[in-house]
Amino acid sequence: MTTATTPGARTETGGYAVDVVERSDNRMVLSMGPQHPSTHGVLQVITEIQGENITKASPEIGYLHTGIEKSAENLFWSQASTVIERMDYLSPLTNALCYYLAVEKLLGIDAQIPPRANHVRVLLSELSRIASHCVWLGTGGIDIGALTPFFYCFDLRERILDLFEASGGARMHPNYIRVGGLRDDLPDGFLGRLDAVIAMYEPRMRDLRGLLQKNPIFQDRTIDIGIISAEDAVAWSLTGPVLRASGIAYDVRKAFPYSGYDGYEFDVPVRTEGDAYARFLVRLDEMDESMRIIRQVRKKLDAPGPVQIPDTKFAPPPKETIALSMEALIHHFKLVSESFRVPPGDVYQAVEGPRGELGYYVVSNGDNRPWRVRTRPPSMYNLQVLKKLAIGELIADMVVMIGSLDPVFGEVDR
Amino acid sequence: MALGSGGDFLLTTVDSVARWAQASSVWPLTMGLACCAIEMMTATAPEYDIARLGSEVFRASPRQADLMIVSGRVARKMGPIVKRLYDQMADPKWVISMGACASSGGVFDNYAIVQGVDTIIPVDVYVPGCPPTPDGLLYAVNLIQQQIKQGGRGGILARA
Amino acid sequence: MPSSQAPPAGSTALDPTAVRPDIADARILRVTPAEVRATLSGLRDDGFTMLLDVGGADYPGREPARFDVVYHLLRMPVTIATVAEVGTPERVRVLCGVPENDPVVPTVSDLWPSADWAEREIFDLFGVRFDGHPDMRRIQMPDDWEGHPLRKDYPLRGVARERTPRPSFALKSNVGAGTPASGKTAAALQKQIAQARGQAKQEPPT
Amino acid sequence: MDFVYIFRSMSPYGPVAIYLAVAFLASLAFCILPGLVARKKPNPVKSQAYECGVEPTSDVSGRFPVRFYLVAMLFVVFDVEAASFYPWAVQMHQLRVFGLLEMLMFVVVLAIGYAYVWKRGGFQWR
Repeated sequence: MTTATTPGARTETGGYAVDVVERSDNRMVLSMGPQHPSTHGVLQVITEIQGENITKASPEIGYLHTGIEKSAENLFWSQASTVIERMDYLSPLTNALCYYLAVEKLLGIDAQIPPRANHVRVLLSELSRIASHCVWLGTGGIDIGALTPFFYCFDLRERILDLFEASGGARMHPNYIRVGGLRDDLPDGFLGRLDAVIAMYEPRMRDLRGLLQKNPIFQDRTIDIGIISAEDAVAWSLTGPVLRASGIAYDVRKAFPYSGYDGYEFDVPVRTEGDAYARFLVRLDEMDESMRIIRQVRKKLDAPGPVQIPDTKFAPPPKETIALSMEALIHHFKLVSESFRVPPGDVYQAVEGPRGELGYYVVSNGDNRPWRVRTRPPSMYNLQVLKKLAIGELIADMVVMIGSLDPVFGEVDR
Repeated sequence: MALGSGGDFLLTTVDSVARWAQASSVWPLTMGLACCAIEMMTATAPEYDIARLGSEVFRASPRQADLMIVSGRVARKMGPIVKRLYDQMADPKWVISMGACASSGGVFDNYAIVQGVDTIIPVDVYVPGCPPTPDGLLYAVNLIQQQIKQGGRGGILARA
Repeated sequence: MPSSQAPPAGSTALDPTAVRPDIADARILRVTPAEVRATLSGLRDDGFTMLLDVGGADYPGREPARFDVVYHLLRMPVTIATVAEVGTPERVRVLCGVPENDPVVPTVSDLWPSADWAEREIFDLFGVRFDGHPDMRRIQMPDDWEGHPLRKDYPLRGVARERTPRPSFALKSNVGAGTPASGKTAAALQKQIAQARGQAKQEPPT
Repeated sequence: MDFVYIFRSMSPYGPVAIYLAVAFLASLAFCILPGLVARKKPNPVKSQAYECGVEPTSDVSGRFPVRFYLVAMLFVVFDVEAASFYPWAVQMHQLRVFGLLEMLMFVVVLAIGYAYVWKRGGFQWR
C-alpha cells in the first residue's frame, strides 16, 4: 500500500501526513513524533522499522522554529540578546556571551573589556556548562531507566541557578552580560555562596559517578551504541563533546581563546571509542574541568575592579551618575531611546558551548540594529548525524543515541 | 464534606468525593516545548517537588493525562499538533498555559510563533513569567485543583 | 522598540562584508555560484576538512548579487588528534553572491553530508535553491508555507498579521530607522574606533 | 460473636473463593462503570489512533515479525516460574530439605529450557 502524499502536506483534519514509503515486507513506518517522552524536545523521527530494527530514520525538525534571527534583526543591538539568550535555554549565558563578543569585535572595543568582567564571564560560562551537562545527565539517565541521577543532577543545578539568580536576577535568562562587560558587579554575598557550591560539587560528582559509571546495566545500554569515527565526525561537522569522544581534541577555548581563557590551565578530555559511553565520560570529565577553571577564577574574583568599559557611548553610565552629570543623562537617554550604532562590517565569533562550537556571524551596516545575526547551531549538526547512526539499530538504542547527542531544540530550530 | 449525624459514618455527596479524588491526582501530559519545559522538569525535581500535589506522574500519552501544561513557545508548525493532542485527551481535561510565550507569544511577536495558545485551545490557568519559576507552576496546579474542587468541570457527572 | 515593518527604506545596503579588514577572524574569499564548488572542493583537498556552517544573508539593495551564501570552513585533522595537534586551526569564509532573479547554487552536500540541513534551511528561509540537493524541501517552516521569512522584504509579523496595527504605545524611534551613519557620524565612529584601538591615525573607509 | 461459627462450617477454601469473587467483581466494575456513567464527548480526532501528535502514518494491521510473540512466550514461562516460588517461600521452614530439593528440581528443568533458548538465540533481537 503506497500513499505518495507530499511530505508534510496538511490533511483535512489539520494534521501533517508524512511520506509513507514503499512497504515491501512487514516494515512499518512509525513517527517518533514531536510529542515523545524521550526525544529531548520537539523532534520528529520518521522511522521505517522492521520489527525492532530501524531500516530508515529521517529526523524532521522545525517544530520549535521561533524566528529568533528575524526578531533579532528588528531589535536594538543590546535588546537582541533577549531573544538570542532564549535560543539555547540550557546555557543562555553562553549565547549572550558569544553574541556580545561578536558585537564588541565589530565595535573595536574587544581589547578594552576590564579583566574582572572577563573573569565573571568565564565563571558564568563554566557554571552554565555544568548546569547544562546536569540536565543532559538527568534526562539521559531517565531515557535508560535510571531515575535517581535525575534528582541528584537537578539538585546540583538548583544551586547553580541560585548563583545566576543572585548575580543576574533571573534563574535561566539573567541578561547579565552586556556590551563592554556586565550590567553591574557581583552582589556582596555572592562569593560566599560560590564557595558553598564549589565545596558541594565534589561529593555530588562522586555520587553521580558512583551511580552510573560502573553500573553494568548503564554500560550494556551505552557501550558500542552509535559509534562515530573521527573521519565521520569531521565530515558531519560535529563539534564539542561529540567530536572529542571520537578522538579529535578540538575545543574553542584552547584553539581560539576568548575572554581570557588562555590564562587558566585546564585540559580537554578526549576519548577515542566514539560511542555513547565515551560521550558520557567526556561530558563528566568536562564538568570536572569546568570546576577546575571555576576554582582558578574564584581566586581572581577577590580583587575588586570595574566591570564595565568607561566609554558611555556603548555602555549605560552608572545609575548614580545620571542624576548628577548632564552628559551621563544624555548618554543614558540616547542609549535607551535609539541605542548605539555599530560601524559596518561582518564578523564570525565562536564560543565553546556545552554542545559544541557555538558561532555567531553578525553583519552590521552601521545601523542601530543588527543587519543579520546568523547562528552556527552546534546541536543541529550534532543531531543530523542521527540519520547515519540509526540505520540498523534498535529503537531503544536510538533513544540512547538521541540522548548522547544532547540536542537542544531552541537552538536546532532557532 | 459534612460529617454525618450518626458520628461513625461520613455522609458526603458522591460528587465531592469524585472531585476530591480528581483534584488530588491531576496527571499532566509530557509536552515540553522550550525553556519552560526545563522549569517544568525542575518543578518535579526534589527542590520544588510537584509530587506533593499529586501531579508528578507525567503521562506520555494524552489518553491517560487530564492536564496539559503548554510549557514553551508554540511554533506555527507545532500548532496543529498541540490542537490534536488536546482533542485526543480524555474529558474532563484542563490546560495550563505556562509562560509568556504560550500565553501571548511573549517576546516573539513574529511570523513563527502562535500569539497565545488560547487561539488554538481553551486555557484554564495562565502562568506569567519567562520562564515562570517552578513555584509559579505549583501555584497554577493549585489553582487547577481549586477549580476542580469548587465545582467547575469534573466531578462524578464529568460535565465538560 | 522601533517599528520597522518595511526594510530600511533607502538604505544603501552597502556590502558590509568587505569593509572591515581589521577584524582578522578568517580568510575571506568572494566567489560566484559558478565557481563555488571548485573553490570549496579545492579548499577541502587543501586540508579544510570541516564545513562548519552554511549561512544565508539578504542584501536587497545590492546590485550584482542580492543574496549571500556564506560557507565557514575550518582546517581540522581527520584522525585522532590531541589538543596540540589541533592547535589553532585556520578559518576560511567563502561568500557566494547569488543574483535575485534565478537564485540557484550548486549543492555541496555530496562533499560534506552536514550541508544537507543547512542548505535546506537557506532554501526554506531565503528561497535560494541548491540544485543537486537530494531532498530540497522546507525544513523549518510548515511545508505549505508561502514566502521566505528571513528575506528583508518579508514583514516581521508574517504576511497575515502585517496589517494589524502596532500597539500605539510602541516607541517611535526618532531616528530614521536603518539609515546608515553618514558624514560626521560615520567619521566620528571611525575616529572613536581608532582611538579605541590606540592607533594614531586611521583613514575612515569610504 | 457468631460470625466465627459460620466460617468453621464452610470448607477451608471458602474465604479464598469469596476473596476471588470480590476481586473479580471489583475489577469488572472498574472496567464497566466508567463506560456507563461517564459523559461521552466524541470528536473525529479523538477516535483516531494516537501517534505522537501527528496523523497515524500507517494502518496497524500490518504483519508483526514473530520475534514479538517469541519474547512474549518466554516472558510468560519465566514469569509463572517466578510466581510459583511464592507458595514455596511461605512454607519454606515447614517443607525443609524436601521442599528445597523439589524447588531446585523445578528450577533446573526450567534452566535447561532457558539455556536451550539462549543458545538458539531466542534472546538476540537481531
